[in-house]
Amino acid sequence: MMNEGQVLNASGPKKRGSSYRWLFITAARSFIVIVCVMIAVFFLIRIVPGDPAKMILGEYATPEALESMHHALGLDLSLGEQFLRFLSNLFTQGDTGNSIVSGNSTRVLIAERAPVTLLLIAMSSVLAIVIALLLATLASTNKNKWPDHLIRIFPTVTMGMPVFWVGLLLILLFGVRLRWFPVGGAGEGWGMAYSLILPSITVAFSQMPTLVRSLRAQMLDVLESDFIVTLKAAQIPSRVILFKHVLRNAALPTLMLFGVNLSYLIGGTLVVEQVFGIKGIGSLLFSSISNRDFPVIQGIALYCAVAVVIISLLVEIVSWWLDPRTKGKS
Amino acid sequence: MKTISAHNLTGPSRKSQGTLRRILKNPTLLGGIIMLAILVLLAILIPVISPYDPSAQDLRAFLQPPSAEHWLGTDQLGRDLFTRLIYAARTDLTIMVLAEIIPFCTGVFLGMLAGYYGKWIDNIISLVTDTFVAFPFYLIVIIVAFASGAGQRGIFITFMLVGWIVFARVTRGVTVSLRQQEWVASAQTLGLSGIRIMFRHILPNVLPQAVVVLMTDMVGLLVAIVTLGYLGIGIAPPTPDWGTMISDGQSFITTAWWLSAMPGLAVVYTGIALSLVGDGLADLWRRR
Amino acid sequence: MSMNPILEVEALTLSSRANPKLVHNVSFSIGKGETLGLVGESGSGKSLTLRAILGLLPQGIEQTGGQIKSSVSSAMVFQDPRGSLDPLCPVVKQLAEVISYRQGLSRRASRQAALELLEVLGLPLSLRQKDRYPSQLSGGQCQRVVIALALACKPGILLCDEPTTALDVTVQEQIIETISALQQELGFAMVFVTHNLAVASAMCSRLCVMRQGQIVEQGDTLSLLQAPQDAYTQMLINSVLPVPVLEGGEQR
Amino acid sequence: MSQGLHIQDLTVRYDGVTALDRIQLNIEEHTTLGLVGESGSGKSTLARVVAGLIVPDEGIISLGEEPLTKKRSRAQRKKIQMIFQNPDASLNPRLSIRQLLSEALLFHGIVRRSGLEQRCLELLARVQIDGSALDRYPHEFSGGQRQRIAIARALSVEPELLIADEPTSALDVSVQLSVLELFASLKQELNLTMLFISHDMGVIHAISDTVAVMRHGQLVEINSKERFFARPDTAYGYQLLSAVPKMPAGTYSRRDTP
Repeated sequence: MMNEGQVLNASGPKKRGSSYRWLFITAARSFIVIVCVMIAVFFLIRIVPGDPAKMILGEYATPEALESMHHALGLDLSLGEQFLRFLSNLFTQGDTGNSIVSGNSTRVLIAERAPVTLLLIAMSSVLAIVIALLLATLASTNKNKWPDHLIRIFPTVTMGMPVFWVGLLLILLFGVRLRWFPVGGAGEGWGMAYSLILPSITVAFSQMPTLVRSLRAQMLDVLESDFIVTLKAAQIPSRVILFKHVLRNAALPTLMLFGVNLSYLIGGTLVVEQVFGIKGIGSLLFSSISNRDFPVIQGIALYCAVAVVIISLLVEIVSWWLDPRTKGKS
Repeated sequence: MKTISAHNLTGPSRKSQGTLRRILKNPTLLGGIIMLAILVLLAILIPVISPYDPSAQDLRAFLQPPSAEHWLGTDQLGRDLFTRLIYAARTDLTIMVLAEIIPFCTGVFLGMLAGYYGKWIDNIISLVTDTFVAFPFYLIVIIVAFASGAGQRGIFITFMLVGWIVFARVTRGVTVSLRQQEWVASAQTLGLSGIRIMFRHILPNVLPQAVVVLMTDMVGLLVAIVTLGYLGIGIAPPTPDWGTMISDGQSFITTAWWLSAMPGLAVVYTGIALSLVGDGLADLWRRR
Repeated sequence: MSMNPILEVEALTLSSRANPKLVHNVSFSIGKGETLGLVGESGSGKSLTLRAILGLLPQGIEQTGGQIKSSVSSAMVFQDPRGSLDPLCPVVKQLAEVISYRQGLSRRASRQAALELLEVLGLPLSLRQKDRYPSQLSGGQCQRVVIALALACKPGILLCDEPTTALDVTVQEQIIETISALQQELGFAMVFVTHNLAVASAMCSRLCVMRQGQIVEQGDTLSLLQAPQDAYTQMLINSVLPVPVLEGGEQR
Repeated sequence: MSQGLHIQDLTVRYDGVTALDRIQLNIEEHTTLGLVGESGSGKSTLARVVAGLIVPDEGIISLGEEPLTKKRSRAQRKKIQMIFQNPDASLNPRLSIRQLLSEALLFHGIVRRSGLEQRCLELLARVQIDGSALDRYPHEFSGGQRQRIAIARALSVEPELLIADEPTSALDVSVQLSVLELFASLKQELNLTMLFISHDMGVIHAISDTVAVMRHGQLVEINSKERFFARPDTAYGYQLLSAVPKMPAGTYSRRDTP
């Protein structure tokens, strides 16, 4: 939805400081963002209108129950103390306190559910990038011919498809009718990967409109630049031009685009888990929401956000390292 | 020295007359506008068009396939699906439009501010955007919707918090490139103040791209509203909403697949219409 | 007209959807080792004519008339030096790639040939050792690499599309000298496009003046500049701002 | 201290690079200084510093006796106007010519609303653009016409100093000649003081009274036009002049320079 992938201006990398100063500044900036993320997560519970405890225990909770909940959530302390407790929890246990429902640490809870979600994210990312690159290459190499028109209509149509609805249709078609894939739940080992095929297609599908639209523009940009004409003039076989030059030049923006869109991909994954009944972080989120288990919700929010920041930082560093243009005149 | 007249000084170019002609000549934009018009007209005229009350249950006629009386069949409580679908359009589309207004304005303003002044203003605004963008959008939407109580309020609050970011980023990018343009430099040498340059010179050049992004962003918001409805933390029944209709129809997916399919198609239809308008506007302004 | 023309352009017409007469009914020919100048203002179709000879017309423009007969291969040098090189590929590697495809040499041999060619083009040793990228070279140096890329195809005709317009005047002088010296040595013919009549007079033995896609006048350089027949040519010559002859002063 | 522009020890540094290095320069009133130099010599930076777009690290710029402060007053802004190189970007594409011209006139109170229309027509006539252009938008004009409108806009506030940063480099040869002729006639008519920047020796010779040569951020030579083009003081000046390709002797009836 808020994929501003197309916002990524394809005007090449901004002139980055050639020295390692840039590297240090970018890392410091990401660190500050992580700190802000922690503060945002801390205040998450405060946006609840009224008393969170009453909201958790319901209207008819006895004053004593409310009192003990306040204590459990630490709401009876002053804001400063609460923040200190939040930070100490974070740095000692590395999580946002214990679950109200089960009492064990959020880190453990999330760690249990993480593998299947991470696998789903990995599979859908690979799928999304491969398909998007394929479609973008097809569209840009036959500009204004039928593949291009078809691929240009594709984002317009699929942009309005809610990810859960796509999931439902895929379940209906492949799961129920054709029985190719198991419906719901995630098996073990290879079984797990197999059962994640349909969900990862769904998540990848939700990323398509932005990725295809931006990559097609990116590839056209490269294909129409002068150095491609120089290579064609030197009669380099077009296959070589495409793979050795065009795709390489399109690879960097693709990497950046993936970094920018990562948070939408994770969001999509959480929803798809709910549709396909996969016991990952997504379903943990929904169950914590239904039992109003605030610390776990905060934990999920924190880990997702920190993961996004770290991966985006890595993506930016890799693309800076790969791109000679940022090395400046030496 | 004879005066050299502008090379096509034939008829004077009225701004409005020219734009109308150009819209008609732009099929994508025209297509999008027509599709939207049909939807809005249907939403307004539905009480006249359909004899059925969206929430009137008729247990004798439940789960009927699409037929002459019920164009899209009926749901598990015998309510006419087509009527509910269009009433749901009223709710979803109004929220979609209302929830975009404030984020659009704040986003464009902050983006211009960050792009034009740069330095510390830019850093602060970019820091805030990076923090919010780090949270997966659906994660925030779900948590805030839950925290602020289901229903429209949750959607509005979420979108006030997060909705302005994409506009801020787009506007900032455009403003930064506009600042290098020489007509901005000549406005500066004239001594115009920053605020005046931003609003009189930069804003008219930033709005077109911001509006194009608004179209695609609205599609995203609509999908978010519908997703929340599906997850049961969005618009609370009995107000009709595409999302809840899809989740209601889910249990009958094998027998009455159209119950879940139709609301989804309605979202897709609106999505197509809005992105056609967005693409059309982008072509229109790119040629200017 | 040259005796044994190696390139003949007859009634060439190029058109696009918007403008059917981008280039209309253009004819000229050049002999071995000769240099023809295409001069004119922007929109005169001079660059498009070059692209037609090369056989690589930009998107959306087709040749709708006339034909181009040429008994030798052609290569091209462009106006924007840095834009003509792959930003992510080291300069020597790109040249070696062209050499290996065009001259069928092995990877090691073509890299060696590339280093020699860059030396012929006067690129400093330091640039040739370490892998250098176009962004780390000056405009003049990039243009020398682009010329090397063109020469690697062993062309019979070198097509130059305003190769010195984007360069400083001192660098322009060096590039012009380099191209002329290479022409003497390798004997290729050349079609040189420019809007600068002074550069054209230094480089070309014959000139074609083009305007809105048509040749308004054609002839050898000196007689055309001294006694232009067409009013447009006269106006073009008048528009060249004169620079007085240097008396002396500090020697270089 | 006569009228005209005085620059003392002007220095500008960008992240470690010295773009301008202790520039010392005076421009006599009602004369035109041609500033020439290769790309990266700092000539555009100097222009933007004088125009107040860049704040220098060191040095003082004064117009007549009045030093120009870091934050220039509206009156000071009025005195120095600038014309840029790229005709496509010199005018705001979304504003009509009338809006562009009247904004400058009203902002500096040159004329009241009643006299606005008349003054705009005068300004356009002075740069030989037809009055009906007022209701048109920049994209409806050719490059040469857009530069003329940019000149009209710069002159509308009656500046004491006009800076032109390669105003004709992006134009075709014939259009360049007509725009230079316009500059020449404005010089006579309005007795302008001008800082004219170009990399093209022909343009410099056609328009300037004195010539200054810049290299790597330093001023290497200042000379009257006649002396510079006949016998430059510095080796670099000589190198620049000898590198300019010349037309062959006896070329068709070259008119004397405009």
